Amino acid sequence: MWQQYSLGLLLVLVAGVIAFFALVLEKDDLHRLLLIDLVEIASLGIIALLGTDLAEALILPGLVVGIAELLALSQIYVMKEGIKDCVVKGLDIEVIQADAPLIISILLIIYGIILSGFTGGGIAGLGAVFYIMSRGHREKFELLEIAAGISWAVWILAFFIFMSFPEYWLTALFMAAVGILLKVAAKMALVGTMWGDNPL
Amino acid sequence: MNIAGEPFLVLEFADELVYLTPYTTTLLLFALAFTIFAIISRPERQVDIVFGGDAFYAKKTSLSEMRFRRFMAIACGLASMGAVVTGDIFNFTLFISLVGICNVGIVAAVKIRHVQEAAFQYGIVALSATVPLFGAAALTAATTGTLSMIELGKATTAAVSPVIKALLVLGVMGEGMAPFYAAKAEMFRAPGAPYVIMCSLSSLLIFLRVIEVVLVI
Amino acid sequence: MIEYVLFAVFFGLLLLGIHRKTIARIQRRPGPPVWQEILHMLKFSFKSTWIPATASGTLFVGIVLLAIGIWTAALFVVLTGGSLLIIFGIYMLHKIVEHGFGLSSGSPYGKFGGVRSVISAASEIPLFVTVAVIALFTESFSLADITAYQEVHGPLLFLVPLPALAMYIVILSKMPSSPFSIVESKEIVSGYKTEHFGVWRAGLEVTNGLKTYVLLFTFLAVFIGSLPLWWILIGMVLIILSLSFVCALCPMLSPFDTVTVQILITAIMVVYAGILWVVA
Amino acid sequence: MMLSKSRFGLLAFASGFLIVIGFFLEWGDYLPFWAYAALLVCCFPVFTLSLGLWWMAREHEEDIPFVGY
Repeated sequence: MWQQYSLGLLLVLVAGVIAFFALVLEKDDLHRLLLIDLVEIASLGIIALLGTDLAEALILPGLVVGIAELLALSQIYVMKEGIKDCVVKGLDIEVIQADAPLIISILLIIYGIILSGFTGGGIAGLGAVFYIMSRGHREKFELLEIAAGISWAVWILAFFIFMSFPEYWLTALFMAAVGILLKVAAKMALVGTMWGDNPL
Repeated sequence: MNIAGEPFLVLEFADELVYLTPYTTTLLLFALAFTIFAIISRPERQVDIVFGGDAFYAKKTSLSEMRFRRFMAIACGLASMGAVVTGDIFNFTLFISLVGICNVGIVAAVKIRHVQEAAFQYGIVALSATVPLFGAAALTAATTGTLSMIELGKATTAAVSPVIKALLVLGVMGEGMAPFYAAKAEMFRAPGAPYVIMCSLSSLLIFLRVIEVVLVI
Repeated sequence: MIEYVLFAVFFGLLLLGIHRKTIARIQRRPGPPVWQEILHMLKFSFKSTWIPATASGTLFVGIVLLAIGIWTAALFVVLTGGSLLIIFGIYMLHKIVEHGFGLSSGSPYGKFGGVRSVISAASEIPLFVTVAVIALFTESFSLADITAYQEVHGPLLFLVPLPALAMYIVILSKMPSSPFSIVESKEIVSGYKTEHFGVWRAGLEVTNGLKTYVLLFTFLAVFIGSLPLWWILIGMVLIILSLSFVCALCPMLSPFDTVTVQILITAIMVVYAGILWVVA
Repeated sequence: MMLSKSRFGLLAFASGFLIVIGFFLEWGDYLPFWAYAALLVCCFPVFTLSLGLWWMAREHEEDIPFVGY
């Protein structure tokens, strides 16, 4: 077990060193922004190597923080290069003009619901994002935000039930699972589609 | 060894742990004071002199920019308060990377080219610093089996190796620890006082805190 | 205790006055009387006062309150033999105070002072190494334990002279007209305090008095041990006199050189601490 | 922007009063030392500033910062 861990650690560190090396060599800001993602993955890898429940609990916030930083940086990049006026439309690829995105999205969302919880939310959200990206929809952000907010509240409430009334754990479990599923799905759908709607 | 005084309040909220020693309380109050300043203060208007003449002009911060930056400054204050009082290594690293994002956010809305350039470069460093930062937390958990600073401070748990401590310090340095940021000095030249000060304040606070953490664990 | 705070303010200002007088005498000027800084404080407090139109009002005022507050707190920590780490923290936070003073007014000179205070942040690291080395010897960060240790083993000044030197330089960098005082040098008018006039400046003077007193007191407590009050006051005057000689005889360094010298000192201190740690 | 002089006078009086009360309470062992210290840290700065402002706050237009000789 211990040896496996050390081997994995070695691999992750090598990956990290390669990513850092690339970062040092690269001079273009956009490419550095893309390379940063590789670096980020190495840090998640180190956490994942723990291989316990704790690791899962730690990866999620780590991932969220990483994504947030990446989004903030890309926003700054856009501002700094002055390319804010580009309107984001759907992807211009022939295949996804047909029904394929719909089917794939539905499959992903169903799979996400079956998985439930944070991972399920991520997958379902990915399905939604894929659909929105390929169709270039203008969806109602306020509604999505409200849904995300309410499901987050449900999730928190479930935690309080866990702590205060442990005998209702099953209800709380369902509340938490559904809440986090909806929240992550809604949030994932928001990511990348809120682009440039209202300038700062 | 008595590091920063005896903790006089330990708040255990499931596995979240908050503890207050005289040292962390001092830092917390300071962060709190500046967060309140950021909430209630209007931004300063930076005066610039027109070169070669007697004229001068005051840069104004527009309302929407002010709202955004105030929000970011408050978030930064909250994140540094969290980093200062938490008793859990992983939460500590999370709060510190939050501080890193918020620092970028505080100056992100300023439409001055060199400030944005500095913020971007700083952000790249901050993002790559998450590797040693989270790495240190994960390695601590892997080698000792706990993340609680109080547990780690006891003699019963396995000692945290100096390499891990060095990784932790390296990570915090990258996220903007006090004396090691060339890019940040450039960021401070952005107008809007109570907000840019949060950048500098948060980096000093996390510096002071990481010293304590490294000594305790 | 309030009487002690007031005493510290006035004695600290007196020390600064002695500092000015000594510098003047070394440079063959008559110089102001030694109580000039106290008069300064009183004079500023009855000057007409307002807040500049471009300033960020709350911060402009709040930072003065905060500055006096943290150094009052530091005085309490020193007197009750609290943790050296808290003193160190407050000393670091003084950097934010300088920064806040400079940035809150909107004045370009204040801004330069604030930015310079940020780039010279390296000056604080020797202090931390000092604290770390002392903790290696005494196995505690509390001032009470450190003085108790010195009762048994003799003054730390003779045991670890290099950290004492480092802390001396740290105090030096906070003295007016020292080689390192780039934050308030005259080419940027008065640096971070340019726009704090009248009562605000009087508050700043109170802070300066308290700060000088606390820093010198800490130096004596950490490196000499517990002394009766009279000896402490005499010791402070002696340290101030030696600081004045350095300030009078050294030119002010440029910001770049200041940072370089401070980083050099830091590097030497880190190496020294490393050697001590390996040996111990 | 700023408060009036009489308000500052009131503030100075209030904080000074608290300091004096705290002094006597601590002297008579009614107040623990740390509470007195906290009181002093809060009130001493307010007292110092408001005393000066009560004396000399200016009650009309603000001015712009110093921009050069």
